[in-house]
Amino acid sequence: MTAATSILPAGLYATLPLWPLFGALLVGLWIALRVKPERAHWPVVLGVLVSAALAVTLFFDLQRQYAAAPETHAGGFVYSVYNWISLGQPASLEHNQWLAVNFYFDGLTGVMLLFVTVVSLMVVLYAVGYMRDHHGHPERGYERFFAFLGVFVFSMITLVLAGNFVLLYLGWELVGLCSYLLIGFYYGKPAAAAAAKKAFIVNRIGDFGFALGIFSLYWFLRPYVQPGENPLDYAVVFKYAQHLATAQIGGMSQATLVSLLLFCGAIGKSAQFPLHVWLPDAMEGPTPVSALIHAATMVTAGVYMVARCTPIFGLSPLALDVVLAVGMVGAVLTATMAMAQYDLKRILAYSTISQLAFMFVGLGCGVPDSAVFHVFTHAWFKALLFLGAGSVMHAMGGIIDARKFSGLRHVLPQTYAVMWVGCLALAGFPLLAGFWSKDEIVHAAFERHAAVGIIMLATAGLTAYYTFRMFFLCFHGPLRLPAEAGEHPHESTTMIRPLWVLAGGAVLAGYLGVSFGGPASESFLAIFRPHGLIHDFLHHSTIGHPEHGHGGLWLLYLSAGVALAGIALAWLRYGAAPVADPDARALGGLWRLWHAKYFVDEVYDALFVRPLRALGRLFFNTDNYGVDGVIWLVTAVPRGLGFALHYLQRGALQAYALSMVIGLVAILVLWSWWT
Amino acid sequence: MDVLALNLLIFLPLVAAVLVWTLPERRESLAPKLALAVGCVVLFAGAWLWPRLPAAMGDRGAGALVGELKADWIAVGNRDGTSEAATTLTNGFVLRFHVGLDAISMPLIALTALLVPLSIWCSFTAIRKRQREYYAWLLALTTGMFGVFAARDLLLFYVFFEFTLVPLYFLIGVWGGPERRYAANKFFLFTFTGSVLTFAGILYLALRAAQIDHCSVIDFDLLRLSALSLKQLTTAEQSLLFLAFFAGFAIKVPLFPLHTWLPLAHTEAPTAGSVLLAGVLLKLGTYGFLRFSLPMVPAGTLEWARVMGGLAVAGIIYGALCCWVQRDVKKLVAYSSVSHLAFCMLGMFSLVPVGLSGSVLYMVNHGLSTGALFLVVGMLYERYHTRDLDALGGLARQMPILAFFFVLFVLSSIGLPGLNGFVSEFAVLLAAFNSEVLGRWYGALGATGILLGAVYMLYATGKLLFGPVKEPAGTPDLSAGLKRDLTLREIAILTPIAILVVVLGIAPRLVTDTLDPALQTQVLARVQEASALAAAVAGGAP
Amino acid sequence: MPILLILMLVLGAVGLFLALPGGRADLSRLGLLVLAIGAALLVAGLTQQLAGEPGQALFAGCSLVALLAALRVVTHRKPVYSALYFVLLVVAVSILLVRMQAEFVFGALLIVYAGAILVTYLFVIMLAQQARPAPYDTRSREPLWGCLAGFVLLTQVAAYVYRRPASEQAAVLPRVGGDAILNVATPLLTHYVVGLEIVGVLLLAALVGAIAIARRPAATADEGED
Amino acid sequence: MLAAHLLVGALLFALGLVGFVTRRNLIIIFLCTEMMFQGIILNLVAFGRYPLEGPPTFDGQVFSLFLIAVAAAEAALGLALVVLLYRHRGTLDAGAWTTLRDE
Repeated sequence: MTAATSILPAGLYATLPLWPLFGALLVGLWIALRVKPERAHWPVVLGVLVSAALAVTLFFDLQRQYAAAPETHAGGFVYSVYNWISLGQPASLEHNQWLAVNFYFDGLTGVMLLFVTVVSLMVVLYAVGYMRDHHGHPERGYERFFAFLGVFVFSMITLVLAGNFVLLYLGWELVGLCSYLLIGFYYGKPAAAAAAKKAFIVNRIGDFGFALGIFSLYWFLRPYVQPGENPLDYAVVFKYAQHLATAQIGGMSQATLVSLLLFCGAIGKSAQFPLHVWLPDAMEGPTPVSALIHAATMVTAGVYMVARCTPIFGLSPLALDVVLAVGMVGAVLTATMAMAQYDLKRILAYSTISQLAFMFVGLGCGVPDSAVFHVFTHAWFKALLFLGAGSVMHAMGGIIDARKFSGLRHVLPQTYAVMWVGCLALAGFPLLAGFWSKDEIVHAAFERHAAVGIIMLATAGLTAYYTFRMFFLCFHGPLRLPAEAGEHPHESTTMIRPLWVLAGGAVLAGYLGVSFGGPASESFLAIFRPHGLIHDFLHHSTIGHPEHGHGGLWLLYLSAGVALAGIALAWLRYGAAPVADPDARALGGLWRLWHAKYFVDEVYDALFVRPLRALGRLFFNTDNYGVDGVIWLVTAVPRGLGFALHYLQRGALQAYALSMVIGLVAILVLWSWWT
Repeated sequence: MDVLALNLLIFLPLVAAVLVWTLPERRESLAPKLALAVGCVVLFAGAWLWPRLPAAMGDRGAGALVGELKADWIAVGNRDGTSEAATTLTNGFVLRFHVGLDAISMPLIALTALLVPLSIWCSFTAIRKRQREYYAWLLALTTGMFGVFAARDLLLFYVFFEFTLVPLYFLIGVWGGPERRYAANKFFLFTFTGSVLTFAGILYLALRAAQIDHCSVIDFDLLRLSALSLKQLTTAEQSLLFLAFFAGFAIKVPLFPLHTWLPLAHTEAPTAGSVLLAGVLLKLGTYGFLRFSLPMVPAGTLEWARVMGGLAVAGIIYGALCCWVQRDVKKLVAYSSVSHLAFCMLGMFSLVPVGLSGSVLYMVNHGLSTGALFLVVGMLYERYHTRDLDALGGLARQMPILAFFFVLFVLSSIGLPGLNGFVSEFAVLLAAFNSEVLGRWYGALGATGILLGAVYMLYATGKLLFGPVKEPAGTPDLSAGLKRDLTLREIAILTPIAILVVVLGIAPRLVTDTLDPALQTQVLARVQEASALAAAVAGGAP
Repeated sequence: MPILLILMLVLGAVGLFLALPGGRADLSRLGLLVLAIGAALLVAGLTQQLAGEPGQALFAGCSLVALLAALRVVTHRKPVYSALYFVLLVVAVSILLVRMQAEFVFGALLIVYAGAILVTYLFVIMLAQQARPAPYDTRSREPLWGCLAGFVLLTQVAAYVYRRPASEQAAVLPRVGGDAILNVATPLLTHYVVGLEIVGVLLLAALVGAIAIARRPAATADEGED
Repeated sequence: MLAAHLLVGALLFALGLVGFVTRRNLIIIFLCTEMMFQGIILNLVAFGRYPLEGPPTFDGQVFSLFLIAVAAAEAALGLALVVLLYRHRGTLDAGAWTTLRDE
């Protein structure tokens, strides 16, 4: 990046992650000094606001440069802050290899930062209203909540900005930590504490693979790295990645091994099958957390990472197939699970997993730009949906079970309106954000194989169906309220305002990824053509220029039809918000299987948790009896000797004297015999 | 001045111990204050020495010593009449009082200097009987710990190494929990049994050194013994010597399967004892391996490196799984030490630069985080008189400050990036994975430790801090002048460690910049020499 | 000679074993007889070695008396008699010393031992007098092992003593001239003066210690006991 | 004649030793130690009178004097202890005092 075209100096962009952290630290100070929590949100709100402003500036800055010189900016630029960990190569410090704290700016970073910061800002603003009781007083732990939010935004920005794999890992783990802290925010509730622990540990399972992936990368690339290059920097890794394609290890190419290991991390973080179990449970946290962490930002980290590592994944067809398969299985499984739930947030959580699976299918089909585009649009409407659900929950006094209420459109009109937008976007209703991005992935799936495409299309239909099942159960039908809701349930203005912004995003975000004009015969509704600004932008990143299939206009109409069909079916079955679930009766055992989430949790418990704990108990007993037993046996020799000799120590004075005399005599005899 | 500061570190506590011991009975209340004052002096002396090292290394290279002092202590043999210098012994043996700090010992000295005043301070309310003896033993222990790390003479090292046993034996045996006597005996016998074998190894090595160098005076100089000709000290000899060193150091570390004394000793010891045991004394073992086994018998090290790596990996997994089924949170932390120290050994025996520096960093970081965890658990125990995970719960609501510190140190312990534990854990695993000696399976299996670590630590955190409030009847017991949540004194004890946990996570180079060259020249060069020699022999044989 | 000596030592050992308290009375008497014969023969043999030296008969008599008295000290069942035989032993030994020109030691031995120490013993014996012979006086402990050890010890010493041929042993030496007291006093007060002082301190310490021990009431004497 | 004296001294010493080991009465045990002293005194004086080389010396006699002093001190302390022990248990049996034995 040349100074002439830059709006702000790179050093300033490098401070992006720090502002929320400062805010959080300030709140921490607030807590330590026991200041009243009433205004504790301000430092974090301001911090995130500054970051968001910087991110938007960065986006336009980058876009201006790419527009100015479309060919020269193939990659990004690096801003190095300091050398963090020494990798201790021999000789002097000058030739050392480092793990640096450095930030990497390119198109992908720009897109990610744009929605991460802006959606975060909306969520933080929403939380100001949400984390209060009906009288507007802050909840217990209000300031703690905002401190954690600040740290979370910091971690997410670090993750996205990281210029090397270890810094990425840092952000990766820190968002895991924040999700732990925030899911466990109501730590007095055993379910919340358990969910927090589960989230962290399941994430760590993925991180285990991710860490091994980093280690293998270092292992494979070390021979090629020149002095002065830091071996785990993106720039260096992608520069030498080509070597991984040919070298073999254990029957596969090195690229495959590295990709699969890294993908483990993505599975954990993005809650893909088989590590999806933590995300639905994570809904125990406060709703803004669900929106922020488990929908809009944190879970997208997996997609981001795979997209970032396109130069490695792209070298291994096998790895891409695995990504595709995991995505497909996950999309179908979780979509079906979502059909048999009543908890609003859980349904949304499953839909998140399902949508993330869509993105992985996109990645697996070799169109990372489409996947990232879907990440981008998904963030807006999913945050919107979660926050809307939160608004319902807030009004209903903490009740979120769709069987307990219905007809809420009468009491929550604004929420009803924004939820319309959100649900339509998620369902893939034409012209809304989700429609454009989802269609691109379905298109790529058809390009890959017709069967894949059909499965994806069917899943999209299911998505529309269960989304509106939830929506109608909630907002339509006769007005029913739970006792907890009180006399006059109402929505809070502080909370609704950010929802409108997000609703705007849910409508408009898609238009960053489509272009207008062109021949009417090649355009949807004679106006829109897939691929737009955001794709061009993303091509200026490590993603490069993926090949997209042409045509497929029919698919846009088809998928619009499928979405509409799903919505219509939902209206037919649930439009009146029946108390008895028609699906449960119609599908029977299958429905119960879905409702029980395919018993995955139970299987894991029986397969991993119990055996490992039993092993632990076995080891502990081994320690107490086995190892100590062996040592007891070893010590038995001196103990036996001591026991045998203790008869000499009977306390009789003369016995001692006699043994002395005998000893003396023995020495004399020996001595005289010797000489 | 450096010499003065270093000897102040070593001997002031001993002098103070005698003083404290002999205080008249009516002045008993003075004992803790006096001890703390000495602790502070020690801390300042340590802090004063710390920045001297980079300066000294700038002047005199990687092997520079800070505060070096060399004097004959015991010299037996005939003297050369023509010269008056003490070194002109013509035969016999000499034991020198030779101390000095280099980049390998400096971090550990600094760690000790930090933990000593904190552990003295944390005993203020916990120890209410026989205070004078208690603080005297604690101070005597301090002398031993500083002496070990400062010693530049193998026999002097051994003297201090053994000396540390005695105070800790009494600290556990007198002020410990219900099973203290058994624990103290077990601790003493385990460690002592091993170290006599080490002593035999030291003597043999010194005798052989005199033989190899054609020198009639037997001395135990560290540098000289680390520079013996590897061609003359045969591989078989080195292999056996490695085993002799192993006996003492592996029990001290403690390496699986010789670890069974540790959980018991930790559980029964008073808080300060646990802190110093975990924070410093276990490092005597790892430090011993690094200082003696690796440079003195490099060929032996190479012979046994895979076995050591295997034991380390087994220890990581075994310790972690044992943690998971504990009900006593202190025992859990103790078992986590077994797992963590195994990480340290894994890094060391990867025999690559990043592994060695990671290993030393691990020593420091483990001292900070586990020491701090023991402190927190001790504070909990003072209030509730139990450490049973099933009897306690939801304490985050009762004691938010304690919860904050506990969670912070737990996160440091499980290697959260950004905190100190991560840097060393990452370095160690990366090294094991990329090591030519160990290889990727060791690294991959060792990496399960980062997963299991999270499992057991969060299990404990969840049980202790989260969920509905659960307290045994009649607690918290605030009779010792405590508050429900931490008092200012306790916050002041934990804060320095918390700050260091963050600082070392962000800037590990505070330690590694001086450490790396020293490890390279003093340890790795020898190992590389040995492996080159072995390769030459293997190449020349057929 | 040594073979004869060893034979006589065997005789002595067997006799002593029989004569020690605990066995049957007649066997004990037999043992004493054997001991007496052995001692007499031994002394006779020893005296023969001193052939040509003045005071040969004196040596023979005194040695015999000393040995017999010593035997009775060890074997007698009544402590009072043991003590009295010990007086006899001291007297005999002191006369032997006179033979070797140790007049001062002779005096000191007689006065201190036969006079002071033995009187103290007798006091103590009287203080602890039992009406009937106490069981611990009529039985001895491990007589076989004790006699065996003593016997082997003696054989070793004897073997060492007789390893030098008799011819090499110093010839008869003339009496040393000068004052008998001065002869002893000169080294005592010059060369060994430090030792003398130390012995003085030792005696003082013993004095203080004896008083301290005796003054201590019996009840607190062993408070450390169970 | 050195040999003859030495042998008599050795005999006295050995008899004392056997008595010390076999007799049970504390007083007799003490007497036996005194008897060993007699043997030693005899030896010391004999060595002085019949030196292996050179003229006779009186050093042996000096040592005997020391020995007498030590014996006196020992007797004083020892007998005091015997009295104390007797007062405590009412017996002079050495076997009555075994509290230092291994349990």
